[in-house]
Amino acid sequence: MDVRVQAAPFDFGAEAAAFAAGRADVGAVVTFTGIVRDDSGDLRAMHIEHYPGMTERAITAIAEEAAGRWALGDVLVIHRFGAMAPGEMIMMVATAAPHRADAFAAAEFLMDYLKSRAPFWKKEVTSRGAAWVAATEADEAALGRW
Amino acid sequence: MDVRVQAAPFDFGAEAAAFAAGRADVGAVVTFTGIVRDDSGDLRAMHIEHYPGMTERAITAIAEEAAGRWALGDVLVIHRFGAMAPGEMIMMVATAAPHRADAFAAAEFLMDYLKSRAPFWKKEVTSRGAAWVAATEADEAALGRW
Amino acid sequence: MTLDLVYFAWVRERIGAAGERVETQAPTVAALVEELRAREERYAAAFADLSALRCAVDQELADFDAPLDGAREVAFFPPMTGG
Amino acid sequence: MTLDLVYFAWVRERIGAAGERVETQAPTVAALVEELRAREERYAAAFADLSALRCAVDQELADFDAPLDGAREVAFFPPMTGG
Repeated sequence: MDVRVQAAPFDFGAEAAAFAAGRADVGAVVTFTGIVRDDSGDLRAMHIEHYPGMTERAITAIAEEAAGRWALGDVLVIHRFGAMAPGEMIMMVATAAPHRADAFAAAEFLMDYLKSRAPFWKKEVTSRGAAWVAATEADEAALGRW
Repeated sequence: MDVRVQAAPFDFGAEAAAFAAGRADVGAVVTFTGIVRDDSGDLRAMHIEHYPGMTERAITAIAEEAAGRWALGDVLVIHRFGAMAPGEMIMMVATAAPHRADAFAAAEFLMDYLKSRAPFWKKEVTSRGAAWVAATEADEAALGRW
Repeated sequence: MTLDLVYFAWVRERIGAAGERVETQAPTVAALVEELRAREERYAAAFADLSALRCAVDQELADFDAPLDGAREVAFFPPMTGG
Repeated sequence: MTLDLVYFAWVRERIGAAGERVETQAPTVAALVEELRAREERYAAAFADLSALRCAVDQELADFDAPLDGAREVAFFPPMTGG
């Protein structure tokens, strides 16, 4: 299990390739990548604040919960904080499992919990100023399925 | 939409990175990679046979069905045929969408249909000889959820 | 009519050929299977259990009661195992 | 007891500080919030609606009725928006 919280960009292709390489013990690798999305065409930057003492511990607890629920070969979580431009990658998760259903379920579980239970807060900067991204009821409701 | 059926290995990291790069229009990219799994420790090779005239068309139809059901920015499917060693990558799908639920659902749909409705047949070679991999009831049942 | 038949996986192995061209008046895939079964033991073995087989007409998955009118290529194979 | 308070996102902005050290006898997080609300208008504004807030005690998510006995750090922040 590998959990990283960092300001620096990460190399998604290299991370995904290294995670999936040489695994004859698993048949399925799922990755999820979150990207700074610009719906309005007016987004200048996204700033992500986090809780330095708590973040890594909270993510590790979520990943351990996933490892306990599904038969996984490995889990990777990388999550950035700080300033990012539209199109930049915010975070990724990767799961490896003998069977695809486990790899998919664990990746979706990780994403649902990272969205609402890991201490990150997003702020969007547009031409009209800066605004905190509000949590959605859909994101909170997504936890109910696990 | 990009569908490729080929004997040659593909570079998962490079494909995943290129697929996800520079997309400010989508917030979510999901990839799935299928790997030759050696449960017994005795697998020497996997051979995948396919139906050359039909394969690409069948996969394209499945990808178009996914694009019609979910709000997707893009879809990639690469599937190999021929001989592969344990740990080698058999295939990958990638989906890009504004929202993660759509990217995950489309990737799972693609996998369920590729498993049971694209014309590929797997044969495993061990020290005891070669045997065709049987389709499972679970794989057929997985189609029922869509 | 003239039909190209193609076989995959263990269907190909039991019949001992990847494909062949046949002349037939069979109205459906199922009727074609009956004709083939009657030809030789290896066909009877390959087509013994239709529930273990799948077919495609002109490279589209089809049911065994699909009509052959206008068809050019019929494929027989076991359930697929891709992904 | 002495507690380190830390604030994130718009809670930090409304209070105008990333954190502070306080002396309190509050038995629960909710009681601590009552004390803070009474201090100054900016605290009253930050803690106006508890349903819009989340808290952590010693870097673990907690409910507002969580006891503070033995706690060293309490954090206040809006619902998280990671991923």
